[in-house]
Amino acid sequence: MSPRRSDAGGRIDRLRTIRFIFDGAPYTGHAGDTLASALLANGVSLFGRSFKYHRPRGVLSAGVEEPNALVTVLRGEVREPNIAATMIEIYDGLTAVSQNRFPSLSWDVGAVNQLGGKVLSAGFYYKTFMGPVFGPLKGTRFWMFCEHFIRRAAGLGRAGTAPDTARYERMNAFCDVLVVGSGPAGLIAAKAATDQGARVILAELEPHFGGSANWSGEVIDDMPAADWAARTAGQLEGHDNVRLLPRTTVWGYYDGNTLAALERVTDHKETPGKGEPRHRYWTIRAKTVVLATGSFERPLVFPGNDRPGVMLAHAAERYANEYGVLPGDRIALFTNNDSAYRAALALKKAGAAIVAVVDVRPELSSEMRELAGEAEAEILSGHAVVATEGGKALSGFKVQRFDMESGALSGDARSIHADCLLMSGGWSPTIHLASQAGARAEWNEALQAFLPPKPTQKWIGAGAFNGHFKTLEAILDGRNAGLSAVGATGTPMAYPSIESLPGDPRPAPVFEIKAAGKSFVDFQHDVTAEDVRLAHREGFISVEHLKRYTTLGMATDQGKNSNIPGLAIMAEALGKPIPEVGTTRFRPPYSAVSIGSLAAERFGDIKPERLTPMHDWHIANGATMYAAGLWYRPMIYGLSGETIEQAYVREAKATRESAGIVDVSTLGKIAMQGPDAAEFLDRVYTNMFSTLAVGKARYGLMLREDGLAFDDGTTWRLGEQDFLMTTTTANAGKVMQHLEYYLDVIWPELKVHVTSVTDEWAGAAIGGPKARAILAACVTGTAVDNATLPFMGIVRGKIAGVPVMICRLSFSGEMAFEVYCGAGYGTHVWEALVEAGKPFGLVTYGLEALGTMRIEKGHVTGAEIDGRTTARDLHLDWMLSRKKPFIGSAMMDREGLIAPDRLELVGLIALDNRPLNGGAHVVEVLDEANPHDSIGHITACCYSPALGKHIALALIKGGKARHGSRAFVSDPLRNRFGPIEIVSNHFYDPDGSRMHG
Amino acid sequence: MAEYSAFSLLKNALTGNKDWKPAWRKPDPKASYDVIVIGGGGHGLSTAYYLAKEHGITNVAVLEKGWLGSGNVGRNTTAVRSNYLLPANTRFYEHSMKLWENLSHDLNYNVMFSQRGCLNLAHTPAQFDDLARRGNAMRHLGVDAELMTTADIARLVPALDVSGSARFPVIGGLMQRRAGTARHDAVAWGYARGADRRGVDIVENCEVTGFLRDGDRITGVTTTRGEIRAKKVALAVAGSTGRVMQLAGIDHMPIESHVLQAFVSESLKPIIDTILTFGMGHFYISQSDKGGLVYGGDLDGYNSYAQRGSLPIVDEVMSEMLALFPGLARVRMLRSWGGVCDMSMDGSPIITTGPLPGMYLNCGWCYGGFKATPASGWCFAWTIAKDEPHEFNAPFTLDRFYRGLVIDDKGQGATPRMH
Amino acid sequence: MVERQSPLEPVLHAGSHGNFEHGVDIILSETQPGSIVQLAAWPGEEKKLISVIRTVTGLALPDGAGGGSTDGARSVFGFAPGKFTVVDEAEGLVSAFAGAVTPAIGTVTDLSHGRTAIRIAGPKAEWVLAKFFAIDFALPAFPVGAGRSTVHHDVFAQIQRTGADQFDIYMFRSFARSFWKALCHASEEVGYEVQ
Amino acid sequence: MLITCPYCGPRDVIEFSYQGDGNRARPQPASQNLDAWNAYVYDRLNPAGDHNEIWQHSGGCRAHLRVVRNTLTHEISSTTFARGDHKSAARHKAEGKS
Repeated sequence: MSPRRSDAGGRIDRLRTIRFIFDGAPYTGHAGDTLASALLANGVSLFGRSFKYHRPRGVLSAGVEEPNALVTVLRGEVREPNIAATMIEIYDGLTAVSQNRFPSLSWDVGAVNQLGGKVLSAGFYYKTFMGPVFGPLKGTRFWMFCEHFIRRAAGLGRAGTAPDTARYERMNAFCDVLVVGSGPAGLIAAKAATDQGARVILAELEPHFGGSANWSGEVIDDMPAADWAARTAGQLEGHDNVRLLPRTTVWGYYDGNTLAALERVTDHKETPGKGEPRHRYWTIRAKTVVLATGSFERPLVFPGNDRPGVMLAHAAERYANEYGVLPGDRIALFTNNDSAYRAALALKKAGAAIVAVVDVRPELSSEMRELAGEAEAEILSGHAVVATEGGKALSGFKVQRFDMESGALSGDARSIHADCLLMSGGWSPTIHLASQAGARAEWNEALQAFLPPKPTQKWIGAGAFNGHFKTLEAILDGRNAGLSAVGATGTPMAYPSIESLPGDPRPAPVFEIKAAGKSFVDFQHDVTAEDVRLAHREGFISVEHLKRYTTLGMATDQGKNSNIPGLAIMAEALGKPIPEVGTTRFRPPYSAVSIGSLAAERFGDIKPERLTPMHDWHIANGATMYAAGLWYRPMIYGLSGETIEQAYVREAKATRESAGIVDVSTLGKIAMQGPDAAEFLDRVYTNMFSTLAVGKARYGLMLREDGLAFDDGTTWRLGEQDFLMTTTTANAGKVMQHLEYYLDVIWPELKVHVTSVTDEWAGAAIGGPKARAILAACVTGTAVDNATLPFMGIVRGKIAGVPVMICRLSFSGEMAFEVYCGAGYGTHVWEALVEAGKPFGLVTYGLEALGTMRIEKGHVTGAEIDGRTTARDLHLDWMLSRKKPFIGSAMMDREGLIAPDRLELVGLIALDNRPLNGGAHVVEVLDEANPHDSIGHITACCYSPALGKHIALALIKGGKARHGSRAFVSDPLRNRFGPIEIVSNHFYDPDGSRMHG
Repeated sequence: MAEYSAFSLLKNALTGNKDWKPAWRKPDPKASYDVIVIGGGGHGLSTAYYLAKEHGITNVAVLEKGWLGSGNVGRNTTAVRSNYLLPANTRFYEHSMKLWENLSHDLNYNVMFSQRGCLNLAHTPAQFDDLARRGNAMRHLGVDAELMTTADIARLVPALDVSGSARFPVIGGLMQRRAGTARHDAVAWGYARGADRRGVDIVENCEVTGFLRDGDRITGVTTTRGEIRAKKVALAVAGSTGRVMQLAGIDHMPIESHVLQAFVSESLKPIIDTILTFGMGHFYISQSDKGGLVYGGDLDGYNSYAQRGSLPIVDEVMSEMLALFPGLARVRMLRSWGGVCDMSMDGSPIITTGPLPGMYLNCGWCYGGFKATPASGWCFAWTIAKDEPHEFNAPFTLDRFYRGLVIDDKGQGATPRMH
Repeated sequence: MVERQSPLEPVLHAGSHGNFEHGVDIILSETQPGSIVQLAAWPGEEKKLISVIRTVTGLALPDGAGGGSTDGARSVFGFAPGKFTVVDEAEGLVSAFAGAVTPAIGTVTDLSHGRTAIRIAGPKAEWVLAKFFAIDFALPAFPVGAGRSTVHHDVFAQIQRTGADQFDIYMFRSFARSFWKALCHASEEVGYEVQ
Repeated sequence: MLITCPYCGPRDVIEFSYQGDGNRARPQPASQNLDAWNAYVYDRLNPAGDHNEIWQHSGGCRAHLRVVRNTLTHEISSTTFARGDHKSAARHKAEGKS
């Protein structure tokens, strides 16, 4: 048994020894220990180093609010920095290291910062490092030079770069009542609601239910409070309408009573079970929330209050009662309220010597005097601690007479020898979630604390959260909350019998002892009382300015320890009451949340993959795939040793010479059905569709309401009231929403249904001089000759026994056809076409060849319809019907949209026969050193096998007017400059004779 | 007031820091001023500063309804860059960049502007071409920009997943070296101190409740601290523009107010030395000098004046973060907050005279406001002083929407939440 | 007749997976119905459409939004105002409706290829589905036969409860493989069997 | 945030997409009044308080909804179909009440 471990008591399992490693040294603890309790039991007092001064720090608390004892947990290569030792349950093989120190925790060179003391006061960064106005270090250079070192000195733990192998999961939950916190109030609330048959979730951030009952040492219904809590939790487990969530922090209270919680499922396990997530991220939509989140004990602010060995009183009580650990042998207490006396007695019972109770209050109640007497502690009422002694561990402290009213110290300082000093500055209800929910806290003078605001969402408070610190009050609160949460009014219940020590919850309004030396308000960030007063002197008096100027409350404990003391010191400096200084509004998260848990199922799988019916065929046949949004499409079908350019040139060439086939299943397809479908199309397209004959298709252009180009595609009339609209792959979703909006909101009188059928159809575009012959060879049930299947005609037939729909339209500029069939038959039909094409030299081609041929034809895509171009800019004004209004028609002629200097679509030919680059700009006057006066840019480019030249499409000021003129490509980013000729965007077969055949 | 310097720090340290004076006075408002600037945020304060410094107009009051810098200047992710696509934006933000580069000296206040670069990642060839188009546009206006290969990027940001196996592999990026980050609060405080030293009255806790009119003309404001008259009344209240314009009887504007969330992780030793943006979603990240990872993503996507975030965006942002940095799954998000953005109809700001006589309007900053702070104030001061825009803000008129002269860097049209 | 190809083919591995040593709590399968048809009524014509559905399929639609029913071979549920999904093991349901649903009543859209049907059954079905969808799967909130339209990030889904602990999910074919993988991944924790 | 779709019931905001100010009136298709068109496309009511908005339940039934939502508290006071009341919606509301 280790020196500091009592041989009985607590909920640890002394029969189970657990081995772990801290800073390389092996230690043992017991099942049920936290890293903090186990290290304390081993006599460790030094846990970490502070942020700014690198001061040695011990453990301050026993819970989630711990600001000092932060460590990095190692799981192989994976690092988890900045975890409070008080929240880590030890397991065999646990490996943790301390942080922010070099070379070691006990010898840290960063500690020299302490010498800088007063210079490194709040806001000092803002006042210096501006550097010289002239010379090599002018501008930002000097600061950046200094910053380099400042950054390396700052920061806490080190994050790893090894990918985390753990899994994270999301869980959506719905319930009638969510109870947050499982102290006596929460337990009873959950029980009351559960007994009423409501769906209940009980969340507790610690591993065990019961909260303060686990360490209060009280007796409830004639059994130790801890047993009572265990029994009550056990009773809940029996019901199937309640879900118990231990190790679960409810960290966010969002709109609509939606709460976010983090369940640490396997952090306490040596190895997680198969498929078990490390963290589970609960999104809980609760009809009502019961907030039973308890309260935090506040530190007192006095010189040396950060020395290892100085601890919160209740924390020591917890270590003794819950873990059987004594934080010291000779313990003293320093308090402004009664709660510390119970701690004194508990520690005495656990075997420590209580050397003194220093109380700022001149008068003490007889009960407190009795308790102190029972603890055999000297009472120093009307006294205060003015200094602590020792190096990296407390050896003693000094006290002086203290006048509570004036704050004045008097008499000689007396030294007291102790290895542990406990402080209690009163209690602050944990109102974070209520504040997140949207309302402002209210100051309670008697309790010297902010109490929960009026509910702005559906929550009910209970217990210490309400400032009701007595267990009996908490239990009554909890029951009422649980019942009213489900709208029930239960029969009056018999008061539980509770044996607890006396104590007045009202603290004396003392937060700071002013004496020589650094008195810490925010321990982790090393914000001292002097820093707060400096902020006041410099006018940073609003609580937000205080926070931002001194970084008070911005450490990992988010001000759980420092908020109220900081406010109090500012209030005193201003001579105002605390509420007039204000409180900062709490925002999510209540405590830090692993980013992995928030990414949840998307960690390692950020977006689903969208696959065409022929996907596997493409892979099996050597396609290199290209991610187009969520889709995967073949980029090229490369032969061994081919470069991308060689591959697409081969594919495009072969297509123009014989035939090629490409998967176009990704095109957006929308079934548009109903008596008003044609009328609707006339309104959404710039050109006329009501005149389209059944069995024919037409190319259409859509504008946005503001008159700019939106999307294009062909729409097929399959029946009088039945159209199939195709959109670009990228805009399929946008167009669908666009159509739905107009049908639902603008023209509800139109009888049209739109349905996404993108995935219903597999599509293959087959084009080239031999395309018709290939179809003729495999299509049955219809002819495909010019008479039966003219340009933009549609026929139905079969390929390899599968019904297909064939439309003769061309993107490549060749005689081409789009063949559609049920997606489930996609590969079957594709293979049949490829087979039929073999004798004709058919090639499969990908996006690169598709792009090449469309550039040669001068067709536009998303690179040109980029949300800033008009139909005119793209020379599509021939599609703007003057016979009817359509979306965008009223606004497309506004001055800015017809200005002469707009960017217009043109073609470019590289006169130096070198490759062009997408995104290169075009200039009239070449200036490689200082490029300027761009007249436009390249939107797409390729080597054109048809022309044997490097060509591009571009958007150029003046556009058409420049056809035939010369300019220069200017691409300083890639140092590519050279002469070009500006030509029409229709490079290839401008009169379309090839596709019309 | 005393200059700030290493020397003054030492001197005060010796006297126990007892002699530091307030960074700015806390005057009561006078009955009238030459210019009232409504809004004690970055833009309002810089406007006052440049009115005094560049135009000698010092009889100026800045009215702030709450505490100084309580708006977006204290709620952003501190990125400063001028890597825009369209010339009007690039020219304006480059002017801002130049002011940033000397701001700490100019203000005698270290705003910690750290030019650690801003890198936009590309994940497809098409995106790479778009970045090239933008980078070249910048270069043709004399702004620094360079393309980076995946190898360069891997060297610059070792923690980044550049493996080809990523769902959206990094294939390159566009870097602006002169971009960087600054200490956001310090910018507000530095401008406040600078303006105050030149005689500007900075009046906190003074909410404007209405406008004084003489016919159409704005002649002053009513506030929670009384009536204040002024020859010129300038609005710099981005985030609250809708509310304040309503007080002037104008309830329709080409603006929607949206919440943008930002996040900070716990302090870490340096791991990301630049500003980085994701190409397949909306995500940006940098690391503060204190070691916190500072990052954000998309707007919540609906009108709001509440500085409250919504959960789906939190999840979205974190998953994008881990798509780039799978090693950071165990790092923890420490704080989140929401800022209210003026989202304009083309994603670009408005800095103009009017719309009412005697009124001057500065709004529509979307989420580009912080980096714009110096140039916004500089151009607005010019516009107020000379009653005409400077060439840098001439394109940012209120009537450009009607005239079809939008400046739409993202090409999204009149859908504010998409900009 | 030509075999329809399933998008799940390469990833559908029959057998037990994940943490199944203590038995499987999830059974996953692809139902591969012959017909999936979408019927949509014009405003005011819903009742007529519902009676057409009854005559063609023999299935009576309970009143109320998202109401539905199933007889094992055929299933129907409402997924939007005036819109219904009808599923049949056999092919040819479209032609059956084509005549019955007159233009005056509404429209018929064949989605037999465009949607993939995944069945998740077992005591942990609600638990696993709750990992993906932000809707309440508890029986009182989601009765047998009822249908829901919802989404998991980019993946739209129509879900019908076809048993106390059985759900049929209809989703876009192109997303099915990706979602199936995610579904298996999420089921590992409780152990699952693929049939 | 939860939005109660008249058809699907209360759903998380993640299922919805915002379509903006619901007070805008689109001019008649043939209208030549450019100012009216400009106002429709570019001008927004942007109140601090109750706001009449259009949302689409894009991750559900895909119906467009008219939502009155407070922009200061995000509280929603009413939700109806944008295309006017619908039988099945009426039924859902009835169920909601009972």
